[in-house]
Amino acid sequence: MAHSSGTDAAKVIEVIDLHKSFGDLEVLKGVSLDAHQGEVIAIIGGSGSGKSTMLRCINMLETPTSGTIKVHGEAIEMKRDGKGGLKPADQDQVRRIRTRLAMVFQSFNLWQHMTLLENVIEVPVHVLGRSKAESTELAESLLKRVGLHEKHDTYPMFLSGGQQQRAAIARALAIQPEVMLFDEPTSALDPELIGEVLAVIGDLAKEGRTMLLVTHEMKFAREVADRIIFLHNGIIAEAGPPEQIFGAPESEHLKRFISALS
Amino acid sequence: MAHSSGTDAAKVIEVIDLHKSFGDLEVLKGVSLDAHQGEVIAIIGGSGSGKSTMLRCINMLETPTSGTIKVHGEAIEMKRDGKGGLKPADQDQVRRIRTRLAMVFQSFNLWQHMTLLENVIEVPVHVLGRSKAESTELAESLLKRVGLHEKHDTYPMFLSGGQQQRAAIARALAIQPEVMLFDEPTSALDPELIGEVLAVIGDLAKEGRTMLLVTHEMKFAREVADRIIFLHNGIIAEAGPPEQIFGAPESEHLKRFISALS
Amino acid sequence: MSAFELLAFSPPGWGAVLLRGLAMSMSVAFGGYLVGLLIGIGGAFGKLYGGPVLRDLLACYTTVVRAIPELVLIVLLFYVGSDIVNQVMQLLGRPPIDISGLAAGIMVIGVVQGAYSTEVIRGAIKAIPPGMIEAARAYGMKPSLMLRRITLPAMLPHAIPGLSNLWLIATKDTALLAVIGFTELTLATRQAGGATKHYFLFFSAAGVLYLIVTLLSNVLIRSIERRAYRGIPEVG
Amino acid sequence: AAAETVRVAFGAEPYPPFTSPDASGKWVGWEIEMIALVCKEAKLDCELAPTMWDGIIPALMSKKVDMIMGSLSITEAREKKVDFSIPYFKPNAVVVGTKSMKFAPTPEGLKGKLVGVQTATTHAAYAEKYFKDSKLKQYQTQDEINQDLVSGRIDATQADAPAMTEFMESKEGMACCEIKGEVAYDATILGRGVGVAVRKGDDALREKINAAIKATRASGEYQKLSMKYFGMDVYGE
Amino acid sequence: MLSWIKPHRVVLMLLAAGLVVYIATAMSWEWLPQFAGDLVAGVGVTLLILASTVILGFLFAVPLGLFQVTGPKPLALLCKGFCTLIRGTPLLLQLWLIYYGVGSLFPQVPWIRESFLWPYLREAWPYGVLALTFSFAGYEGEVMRGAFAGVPNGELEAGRAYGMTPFTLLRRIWLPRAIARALPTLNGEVVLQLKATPLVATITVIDVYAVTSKVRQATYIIYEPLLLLALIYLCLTGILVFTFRYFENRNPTRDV
Ligand SMILES: Nc1ncnc2c1ncn2[C@@H]1O[C@H](COP(=O)(O)OP(=O)(O)OP(=O)(O)O)[C@@H](O)[C@H]1O
Ligand SMILES: Nc1ncnc2c1ncn2[C@@H]1O[C@H](COP(=O)(O)OP(=O)(O)OP(=O)(O)O)[C@@H](O)[C@H]1O
Ligand SMILES: [Mg+2]
Ligand SMILES: [Mg+2]
Repeated sequence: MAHSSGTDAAKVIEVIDLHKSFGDLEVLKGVSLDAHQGEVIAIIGGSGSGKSTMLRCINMLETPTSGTIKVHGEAIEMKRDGKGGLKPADQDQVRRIRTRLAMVFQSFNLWQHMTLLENVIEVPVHVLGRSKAESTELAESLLKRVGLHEKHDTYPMFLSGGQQQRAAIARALAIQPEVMLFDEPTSALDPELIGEVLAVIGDLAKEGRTMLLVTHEMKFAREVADRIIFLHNGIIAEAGPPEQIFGAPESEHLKRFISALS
Repeated sequence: MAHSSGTDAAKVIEVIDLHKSFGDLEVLKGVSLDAHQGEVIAIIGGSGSGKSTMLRCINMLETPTSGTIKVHGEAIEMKRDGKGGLKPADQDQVRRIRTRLAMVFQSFNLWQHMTLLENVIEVPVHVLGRSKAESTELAESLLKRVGLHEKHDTYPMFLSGGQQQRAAIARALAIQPEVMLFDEPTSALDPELIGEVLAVIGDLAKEGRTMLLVTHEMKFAREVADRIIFLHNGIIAEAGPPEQIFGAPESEHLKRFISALS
Repeated sequence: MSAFELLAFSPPGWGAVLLRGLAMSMSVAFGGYLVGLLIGIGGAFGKLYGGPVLRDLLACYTTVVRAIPELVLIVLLFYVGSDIVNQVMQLLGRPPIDISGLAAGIMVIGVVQGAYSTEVIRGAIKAIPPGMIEAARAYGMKPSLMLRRITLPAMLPHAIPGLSNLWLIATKDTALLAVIGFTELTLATRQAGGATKHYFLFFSAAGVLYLIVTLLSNVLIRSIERRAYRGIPEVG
Repeated sequence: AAAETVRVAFGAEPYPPFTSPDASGKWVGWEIEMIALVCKEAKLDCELAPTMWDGIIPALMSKKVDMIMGSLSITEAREKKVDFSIPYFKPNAVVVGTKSMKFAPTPEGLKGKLVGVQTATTHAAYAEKYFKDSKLKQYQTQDEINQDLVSGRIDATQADAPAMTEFMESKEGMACCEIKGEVAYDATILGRGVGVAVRKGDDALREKINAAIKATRASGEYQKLSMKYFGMDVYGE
Repeated sequence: MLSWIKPHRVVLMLLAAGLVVYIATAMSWEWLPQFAGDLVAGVGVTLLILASTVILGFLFAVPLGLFQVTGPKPLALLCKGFCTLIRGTPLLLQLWLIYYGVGSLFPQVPWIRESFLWPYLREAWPYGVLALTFSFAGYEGEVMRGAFAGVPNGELEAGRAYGMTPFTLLRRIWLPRAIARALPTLNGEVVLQLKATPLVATITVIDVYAVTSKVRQATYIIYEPLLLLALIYLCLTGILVFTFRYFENRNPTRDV
């Protein structure tokens, strides 16, 4: 199993031997991963290979069956629950850590009872306790950046798929977190907008933010990522810089996976 | 406004001067389009440009503000509703026509209270009156084809994004309709599966089925479509065979749109 | 007399009277609830998809019927209603008919319940993700089919709490039928209490009977709910 | 066989010792026996129709019953809607109060006291007129008043003397309360007594009943029945 | 405003007006002045009881519904038990047990009789308010349970993923979404509560319903007091329905 060469930057996320089962179905069979400050890691793999599950485990939306998650070197404490799995021991710790990770969901999960603007300022104002005026200003500029400025008073259910996705990205950006977890952030976007999101991610990386990015857009992965991880059958089948993964794939699976590209 | 050269095959879908507004927002400003038997038409355009709205108008999920829709030469009869829009005059006619058009939704819209298999056999058995045994057999083979055979007893809630999307495709295929309306059918799929869907669409086209296909995957559009339509600002800004659209785009907008590709 | 003797099934024990009252209450409640449910489904659809006239009429129905105390409705419908019917019969030269208390009771409870279930079901339908209904439409489902296969099952999880409340209310609303000479459980309880002065004993006995009905209903509701909630993971 | 069938309504809620059901569904009490007595004298074939209070007048009006014989006090307001027979019962009004306080059944005695009365009765009307300085609490039934007397939440009640005798003989009644005496008589409120109500204009029935009531007095059967239940003659000339 | 007037509505309003005119002229209302004061006081009592028990009951219902969804298990069972007990037995019985049962125990305790509470405990309304509050909470707890359970999981996950505390999640996302979907049912339950208030007459609290009963018994005029009562309740319900409609319309919904 290939592993990325360590960089000097601090390890922001460490995933150590992560296992996750749903009933009889073992989705993750021991995944380990380090993400360093300012690194952009793209996670690729077939549909149903456990990419979303892995992201969701990192911020404890799913509790791992076993394994350790560390954020900035601080391990999320877990204890056994009754049913042979784990659960977080200290909810406050989980919450504290979560405010430093912002997630963009595959299914957007916008709050339907709030307008776009309300969606975007919700967390800054009510979780992070920033001032409303300041948050609104930031939110407006983010919405403008993703091209949704005139829609800020609209409720999510009246938006097109791509508009919802962009709103979800704006919501995550508004938190200005250290780590961003993106679950297919461009699935509903056209090439022009994908380029725009790519630019945003580049800016964020320059600011030193760390990013984990699930994507099916190989071109996107290649352009934006420092390192690419290929999930297959519940393990990291291959990992490395984009040139290596796309240029010299080792495993049969990865070869087949990326051969579909051309 | 470019229009495709007429083919000899029968016109299956005709859209004539379609307008659609949501409140003050005019989304479609006069769209006309013919789709011939066995033709695959890809609809591309920026997010929020009205692609989904156009597909949804064709099977009357949205009622046009004005304009005519013909299926197999039969115009869907409309009458004025109270609020200055149109509405279908004859619900039975709409229903009859809808059974000949199968739609794959951008947000999948699987029925959450049914397992995958139940989702897929629902329409064949209860709308089209086919036998349950026969429908189940077909459904199983379709689910196998999209790689969801072991999931047939699972409820949609427990599926990954790509799995839900494939289930939605299987549900539409099970109807064996004359016309298929695909709204971004590959947004949640990895390159390998996109290839698979592409193959399915190719097969369907060979069987003589007509397809309208909204997509952001230009590569996909280029490979699968006979004709490409570029929606911009509520009108068809450009239309033509893939070589023309991608090879020799005329308008600035289209040029910018596809330049993002490379 | 001891509590045991007071509740014995043969006179002078009042057990049989209470049970007969319970049976009366349940048959009216059940009939009324069913009628109400049918009205409710129709009413909810009328309110959501009907024309402007139908909508306004239904709005009047739900507002007026829900607003007016059941006692007033029962008195008006039963006495004035049967008066009118009999005057019509007289005009036609037919003998007067005696409207049975049972039929009148079911009718009244049904009309009242219908107004409430209309609202409950309307709310539940509005809570269904619109995409599921659009998909059904897009595949050419007829309204009746869509109702049976998609709308009703999908709204059930949202409607069950409200509808089960209504059922429990129906079992207790039957108390009002005493006004038209119906000895249901509440009246039987009051008679037993008043005649023997053992109010607490009989009220508690009636409470226990009602509680048993509720618990049995709950078992049934749970099993319906389990079916309705399939596909929806537990939140928490 | 020649007798016509007449349906007689009375309150379906128990009101002992006047009307109360037993467990087999049979109604017993002084008023039930009075009904039988009157019907026998008037040669009417009577059928008992216990009806809840709220439905009793509508039942009479819509001809579901023909007369009401259920301790209805005759008042001017009521005579506008129904016809009454001559009174067959004139209870005198007593005040019953807790033993722990001493007071007279007069407005002064009841000043500042909490007095329970049954709503829409002659007693309620009397109390409203005379006991202006007392706090009145309106109850649905006398039974509930008695319970609150026992628990000490009210200080006194005004009620029919015959109805209170039974309470005063009960264990709780004896323990808590005593009869403070009769209230000062006011003919306009208390004086008209209790009569049988029939539909307006149904004079034939009303005459028959009037005659029958007089007949039971003449034959002495009335007095016998009254002694049996109350130990005194409650006709009150 | 003008768009509100449509032909069929004009017809309906004319019909209603005709009915009112008929009722006002052809029936007897001479009793009205005598009881007007009582009626106004009765409406006041009804409103006071309704408002206080609905607000208190709802505050109580939120945790009842929430704990049933989130647990912990023992607490969930306790809440479930409470709701079942309340919904499973007639309100009249509960009122009775609280007033004649619990309430009649207080006078027998000397130090309570001496305390400043006694004047209140001696009154009937505290018991009525308590019983009606419990009743509303019991029914509403069940409704809120369903509403809480029905909020899409993804939206809650989003809140959690951004580090909301359970309380913030509840206040900002879960509760508003749950209330929004429970509104139509809630509306019905409040109207039901309005019609449950007359039961307090059985423990000597005189509301508007009790006043009309008194009129009926005193005068034997049957239908007029009932119609007036119906009209009063209709107005109260109308106000409730419009208030709820206002809040319902503030929720975004897409017509399907
Ligand atoms: N029900 C609605 N009410 C109001 N506005 C709507 C509604 N549906 C869509 N719109 C608006 O209409 C425009 C076109 O929407 P549509 O869904 O057709 O876009 P699209 O081309 O499919 O975009 P995407 O690629 O992002 O899915 C958008 O601006 C959207 O906000
Ligand atoms: N809550 C759940 N209960 C049971 N099985 C689940 C649940 N969530 C996910 N799964 C299963 O776990 C597997 C991995 O799902 P996951 O969502 O992580 O896939 P993915 O890699 O994100 O796929 P996609 O690219 O299609 O989104 C799938 O087979 C899915 O059916
Ligand atoms: Mg996924
Ligand atoms: Mg779209």
